[in-house]
Amino acid sequence: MDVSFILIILLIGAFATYFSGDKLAPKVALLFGLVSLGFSVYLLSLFNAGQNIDFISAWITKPSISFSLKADGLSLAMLLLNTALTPLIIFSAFGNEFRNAKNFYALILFMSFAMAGTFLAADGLLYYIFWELALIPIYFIALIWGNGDAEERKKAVVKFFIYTLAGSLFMLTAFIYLYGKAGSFLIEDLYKLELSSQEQLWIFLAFFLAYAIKIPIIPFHTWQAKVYQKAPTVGTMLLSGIMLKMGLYSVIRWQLPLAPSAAKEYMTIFIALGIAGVIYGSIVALRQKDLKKLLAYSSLAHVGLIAAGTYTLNLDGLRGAVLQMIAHGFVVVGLFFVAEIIYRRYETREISEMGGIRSQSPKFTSMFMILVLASVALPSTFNFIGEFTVLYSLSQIGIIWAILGGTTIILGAYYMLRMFQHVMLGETNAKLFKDVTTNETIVLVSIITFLLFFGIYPKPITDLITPSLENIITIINR
Amino acid sequence: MSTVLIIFCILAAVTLASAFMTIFTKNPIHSAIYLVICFFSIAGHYLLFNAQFLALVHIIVYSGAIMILMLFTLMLMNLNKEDEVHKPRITRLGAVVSFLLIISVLIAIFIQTKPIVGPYDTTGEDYQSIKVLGQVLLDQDNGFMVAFEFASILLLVAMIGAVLLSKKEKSSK
Amino acid sequence: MDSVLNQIGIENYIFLSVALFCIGVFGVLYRRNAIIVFMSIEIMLNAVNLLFVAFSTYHQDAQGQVFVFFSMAVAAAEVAVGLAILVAIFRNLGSIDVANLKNLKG
Amino acid sequence: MDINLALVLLLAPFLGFLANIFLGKSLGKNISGAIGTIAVVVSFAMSLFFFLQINQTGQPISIHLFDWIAISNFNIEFGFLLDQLSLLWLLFVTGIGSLIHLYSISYMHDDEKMHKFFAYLNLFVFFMITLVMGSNLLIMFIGWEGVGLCSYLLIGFWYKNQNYNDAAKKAFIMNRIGDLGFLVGIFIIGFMFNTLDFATLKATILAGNNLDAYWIAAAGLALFIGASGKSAQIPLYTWLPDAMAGPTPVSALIHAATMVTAGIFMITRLNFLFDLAPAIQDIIAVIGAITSLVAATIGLVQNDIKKVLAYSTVSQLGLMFLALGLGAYEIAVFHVITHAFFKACLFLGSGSVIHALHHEQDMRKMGGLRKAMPITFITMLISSLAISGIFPLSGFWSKDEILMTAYHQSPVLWVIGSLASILTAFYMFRLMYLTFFKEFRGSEEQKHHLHESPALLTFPLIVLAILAAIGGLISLPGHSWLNHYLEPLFSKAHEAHHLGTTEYMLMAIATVGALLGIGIAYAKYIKQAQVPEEDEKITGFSKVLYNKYYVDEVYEAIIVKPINLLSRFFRDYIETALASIVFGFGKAANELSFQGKKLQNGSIGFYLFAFVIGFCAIVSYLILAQKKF
Amino acid sequence: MNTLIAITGLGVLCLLFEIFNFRKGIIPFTIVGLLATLALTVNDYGTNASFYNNMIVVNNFSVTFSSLFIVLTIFLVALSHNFYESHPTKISDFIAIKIFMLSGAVAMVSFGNLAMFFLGIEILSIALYILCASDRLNLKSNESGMKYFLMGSFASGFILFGICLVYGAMGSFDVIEISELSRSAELPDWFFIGILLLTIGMLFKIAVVPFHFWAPDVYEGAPALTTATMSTLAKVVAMATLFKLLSVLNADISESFQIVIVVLSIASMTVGNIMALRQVNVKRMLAFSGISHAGFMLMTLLTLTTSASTLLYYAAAYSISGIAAFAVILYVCKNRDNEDITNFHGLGKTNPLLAAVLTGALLSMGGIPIFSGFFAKLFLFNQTIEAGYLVLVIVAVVNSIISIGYYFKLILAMYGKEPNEEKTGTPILYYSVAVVAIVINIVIGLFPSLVLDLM
Repeated sequence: MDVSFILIILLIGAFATYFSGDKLAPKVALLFGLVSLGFSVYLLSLFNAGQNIDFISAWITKPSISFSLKADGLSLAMLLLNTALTPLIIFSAFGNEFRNAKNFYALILFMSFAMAGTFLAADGLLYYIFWELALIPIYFIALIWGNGDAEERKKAVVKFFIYTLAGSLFMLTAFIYLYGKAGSFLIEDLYKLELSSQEQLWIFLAFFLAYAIKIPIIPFHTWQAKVYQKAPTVGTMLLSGIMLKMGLYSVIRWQLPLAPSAAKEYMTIFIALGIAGVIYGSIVALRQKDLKKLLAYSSLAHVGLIAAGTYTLNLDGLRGAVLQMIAHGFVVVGLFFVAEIIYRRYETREISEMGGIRSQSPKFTSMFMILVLASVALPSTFNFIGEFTVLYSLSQIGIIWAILGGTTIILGAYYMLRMFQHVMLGETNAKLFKDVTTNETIVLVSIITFLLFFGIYPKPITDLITPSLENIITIINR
Repeated sequence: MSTVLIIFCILAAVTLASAFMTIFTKNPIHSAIYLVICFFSIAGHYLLFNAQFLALVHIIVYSGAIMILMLFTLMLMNLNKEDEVHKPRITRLGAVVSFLLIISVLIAIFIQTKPIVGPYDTTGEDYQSIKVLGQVLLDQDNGFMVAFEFASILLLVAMIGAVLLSKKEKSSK
Repeated sequence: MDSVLNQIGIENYIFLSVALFCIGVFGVLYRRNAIIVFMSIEIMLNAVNLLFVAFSTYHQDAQGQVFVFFSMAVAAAEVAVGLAILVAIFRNLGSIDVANLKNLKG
Repeated sequence: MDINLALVLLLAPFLGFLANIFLGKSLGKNISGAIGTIAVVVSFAMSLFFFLQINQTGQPISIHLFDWIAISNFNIEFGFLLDQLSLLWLLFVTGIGSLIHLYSISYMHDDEKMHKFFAYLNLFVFFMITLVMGSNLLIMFIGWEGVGLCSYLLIGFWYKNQNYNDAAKKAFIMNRIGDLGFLVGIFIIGFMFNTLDFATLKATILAGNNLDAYWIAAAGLALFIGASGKSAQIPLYTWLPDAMAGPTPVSALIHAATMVTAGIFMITRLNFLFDLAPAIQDIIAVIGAITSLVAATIGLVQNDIKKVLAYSTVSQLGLMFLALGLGAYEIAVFHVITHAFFKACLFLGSGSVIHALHHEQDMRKMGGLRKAMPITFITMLISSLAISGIFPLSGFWSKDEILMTAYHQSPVLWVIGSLASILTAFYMFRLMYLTFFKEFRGSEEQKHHLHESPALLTFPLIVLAILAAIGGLISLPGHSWLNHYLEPLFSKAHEAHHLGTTEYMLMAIATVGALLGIGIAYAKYIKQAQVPEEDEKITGFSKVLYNKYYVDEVYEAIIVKPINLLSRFFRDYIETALASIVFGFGKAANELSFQGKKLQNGSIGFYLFAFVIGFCAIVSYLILAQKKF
Repeated sequence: MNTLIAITGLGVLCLLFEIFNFRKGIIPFTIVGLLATLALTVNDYGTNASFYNNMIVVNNFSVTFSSLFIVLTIFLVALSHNFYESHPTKISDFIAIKIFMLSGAVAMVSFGNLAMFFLGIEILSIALYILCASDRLNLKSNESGMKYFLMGSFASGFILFGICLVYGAMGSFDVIEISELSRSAELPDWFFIGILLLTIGMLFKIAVVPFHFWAPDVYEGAPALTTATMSTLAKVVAMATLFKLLSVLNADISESFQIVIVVLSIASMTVGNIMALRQVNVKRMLAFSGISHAGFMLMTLLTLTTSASTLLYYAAAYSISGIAAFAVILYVCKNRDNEDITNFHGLGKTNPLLAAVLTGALLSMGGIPIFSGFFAKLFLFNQTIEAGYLVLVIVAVVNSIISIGYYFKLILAMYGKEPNEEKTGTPILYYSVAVVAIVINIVIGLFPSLVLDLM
């Protein structure tokens, strides 16, 4: 048993979904999502038992590219994030009717496949291929099943695609350059490279462009809000919940260890960019009229903080970043699902057209509230653990970073509560709002349970990721 | 200045002048006639090289076949009028500029090339009699037989093409 | 027999060829009548043929002259096809002015 | 055993919360109220148990549950600490909490979402217990933010009114500003001492290693900002008066007795740290004093009965901070306790009045309630006297101690504090006179329904009034039980004031001052029978006071507005500008393409011209580049 | 040699079929014949032989490229069935011309003598002139044929001049002799001029900026199937030939000549991609895309000795995806008078399979992973970076980004717009060609070594 099975399961799942027809597709997709979740948990247990679950096989001889998948704690944590969110996201779509459902669900599984591959790949080129592959399904998901004006949506989606592709092609160039130096794409060979600081800087910047766009870090975020707004909620969830974690994961896995001296030298600049994202995203989020756009900017703020955490290059920063990635993945999926739930009933995402929902739907309100609180990192939610650790690591670099980054807890509370107030509170809305259905409850409750449980007891996750992060820190400091 | 050189100069002058006239004459028929003169002068060059067979073939193919074909077409289309409207000045200017450019560049490179020093070798071997040419052209082990046959495919394609482009379809009408 | 090249020099043939070739180029650029353009192309090819023969003499080698035959075959084939296209255009357009062939652009 | 009981103490309110939130609706109002109340009573019982235990043994109980957050150089554990301070706090939090729960059963009986109310209230108690019991700063922070959350939920309990929601949001966000300070303080402490655990921290500091005064001061300042957010000190106090939007029991419990004292608790907890930062202590004292005076002046002219009490709370909290700043932690704690008694009583009393008048809070529409509501009147009177510092009620002792300490250290602060006390006496009796004396000024309808509140409402009032009266006993000058009890907490031993002439004189001055204040109020509102004017007619300085020095407006103008403007500016301009920069490349390429199409003009001549030019360019470049040709 | 004989024989047979009135059988027979030829060619793999006075040289280069051309021709012939439905009397002519064109193409990659090269390129060109103008009643087709003819002959003149100068310098047309002579110290400068003229003539055929202007007009005007032929077969043939010419003649690629190649490559990529952005006609767009791909392929000339396999892979990836794309375009634009993007509106709904194929083909051309186009670019970039041309690769990367812009315009049209009208009829050959081509594309994408290790 090795990690390649998880990819096979997801890929088979995608095809099975495609061939199962529109009626059956959602269920088949969910089944495969759950199987992959189960299997990844099984892999985790194997890993914890000390078994080797890596998969390595030769692929292309000249230039030498191997099909190498490796799982350490970090990869497994991200894999689990992926496989846990995928069935949730699939299940969350059950309340919607999609044209050509089989294609839709197959694309979701395919995307999950590509993302799992990205998290596991230990060969630079293989990693890049998965990285790009993940882009295609989301493009179609957003394009075909998106909402809003078709022309505008197309524009936004194409911009997104080209923009992210643009970034990653520079990463590809960097990889090829590294290959020229190392003669191999294997991550351990690339880690061994001794690059001059000039080379490192360029490599670092090439990677940075790819990741800054994907994550996104300001000022590379301009694609984000529009795409989040226009994509179907499932797409937004995939994007914000998992896909942008790919960027952050890659920073830790690839960018920092490959160009450590550049990372060290220009650390403050990149931290500053991350922090600027926090403040900027929060401030812009204040005055958003569209619920999904607001959440998009909140996402921008949160990932800015995570990115700042990764660039601190200390264990706390990385650990906090990973924890926060997972937490943010869950909470943002939950929040977008909330937006979807409202949309299902009111057919609008304009905040101004909402309000007065609370009195009609106590269950929904409570769950939404908890998600909002998790999003603002209230202690005892998982998000707090991550945010605290990241801020702590920032304070090690300079207390001013912690203070600036910490404004997120003020501004975050401001825009989230403001949004909550205008969406949920106030006089009872004239339009009827049915309280959450069982399906919706299951999704939200699973997310909330996860967030609260690990908010109190994050040790399993911390223990999983810490050794691999320590390893990476050692490589960075080599 | 030897006779040969004088002949060469005259022939060259005729060649260039008639080529120029081909282009400058407004009446297409006159152009064709100038072109024929040009071809003849080129045949003269060939004779100067003592390549009689080639000169003959040249006259037959160019003056005899190609030019007749063109003239035939001209007549067929009734184009023997000076009806060509002048090109806009910019086009003419472009043509002149590119002519001057290309000729100066080409002349410049060839002037720059290493001058050939010493006399040209003359082995005295026969290399351009019909017999030799026939051997070189048609021998399969030492000659261009395959190329020769391949040229037939070229002509076949041209033939099919010409037919294809001119033939009316029965069924489509 | 003494080679003519000893008296004339291969350079002169090259310059003559180049000049003729360039006149052909000029003709292609200068004229709008398609047939004249064809003729100009023939001039270009003939310039090269002339040079082939000159080189053939220069090297005392028959291959150059043999190649001229191929060149002629090509020229003939080209003219045949070109004229066929020309006739088709003339039928559709009533003119063989290449300046009128500007529908495809942008 | 201890651990289990401590967990019961902690989790009882949480279970109450769960029960109420999930089952409350189906259980019915009374049962839901009962569950909520019993949950807190259980906690109270446990607190009492532990209190008695520690009173005997003097040994703090520390409970380690599991490792929580891993930081590179230390672990933050999930643990609790039951020592003298936390037990004292637990005692009055759960005690007063129980009473207020009881009160709420009746007070909230008409509200359809009573189970929610009890759920939130229980949750609040739970978080408050967490705050108090936490064995390290971060567990305290859980409670710290948790109570903020509950405060948010309860202020906005009547969520249909957006003004209330605004108030709730404001409270939460202002608290969060403080929380950031708290967090920064935690970070500084974390990297200075590699621990957040109170016991270890204290040991490290007392060992005297590694003490960088600059960073200690920074940590102190950051933590004080945290405390000032929670405890409504300048400049973060404006949320507290607005928080009166919540139901009155909430105001009594959260915004008077317990939550707002968290800041004092925290500073007392970390007294060993603050002792090392005298500059910060000075700042605390000055801010406390100024807050107490400013809030008192605003309180002078407020007409909303709860607003008066709210400003009074801010003012009293200011006095407590004054004490903290002076290093007199035990006196601050003493005042916290007495204040909890009488302020809770006052709030519940005002709640009783509001209840009777069907949610009328404007004192201009009250009056003459003395006869209709005798119990409320008497209990409130006692509490008013206590807060005004009339001998021998509890407030007298605690306030007097603060002023005495201030006098010894800085006469200026003493003057400010005394002034605030006089003003307190005035506005409290202004409140009493306007509410309970003279004729009723409300509508006939209200007058008709005037009645004394039911026993469930009055019982807590009576208990609290008694406590307000006798609470001073725990720390009488010279024989202070409290000082003795808290002794182990403090790094420096504070010598009790031995009562000399100065002290007696100070007591006398204070009493006279309080009486003066009461007298003026009497003259104004009983003798002259004045009633505060309508809002529009208020002019001059009192208008400034009435509008709270326009602090809210100033904040609005210099912080909220600019941020919102900035947000709009970012949204409308920067976002589009950034987008156009990035996508400008695409636009430029498209434009180039458009222009390029003109080059592709369909003319064979031009194409060949380009061919020739390209040819010439390449050839001439090669000639020039390599002299080979 | 066998290949060439078989192909010409096949062409003649096609003409005979017409005479014996056996039209229906032409296409199946030709495909079978081509498959047999393919087998024959593949059989030669690994041999190194020269035939008939070294006119034809068989080596791995010629065998692999010939096989690629044969495969492409099979596809093109298969597509002919539906395309020429309305011209039943001419089908044999069309097929024969295509087969002869293939023979020219094969001659171009397996020539051992410049005469074969010249004849090969002329056969290819003349066949294309004819095919371009073959829709004789359509003025656009005429114009395209005429433009191609005039400019092609013009370029032929340059090629001929180049051959002439090489001959003048070396006194031989045999590439082996030439390459031996070129190693000697005394080297007339005519040789370099000749190579340069030859190269420029070939650059015209490949459509490299600034010799590219003909391509969009000709592609647009020509019948769609001819466009397919030009953009797939003709382009890779010309590129492979240029590669072979430069490597076989042992041309000394000097530093400045390399700079010229770099500049031309950059110019081609940039101009091609930028111009393609605003095109509405799909054929025209693919013409510009072809120009940019020509720029990419030019990079292989910088590393002549090592990059034959890269070129083969790139050519295969590019042309196979081109075939897949054109199969769909032919289907969509059948019975329509233009190939505008609007015709593709809603294809994702009306015909998801073909839409997916076209998407795959475009993604492949754009260089998105698992499609072979990505690996082609990867290997190319790898090679070029190793040769030290980092800047060139960065420009290429930027261009890849631009190219996504227009490839996605088409994808957007298929998936983002409502269909105009329902398309009836399911021409099975279009389907099968499209699917087989895209499958081949993905297979060589997943297992690049299959192609890469051939050379």
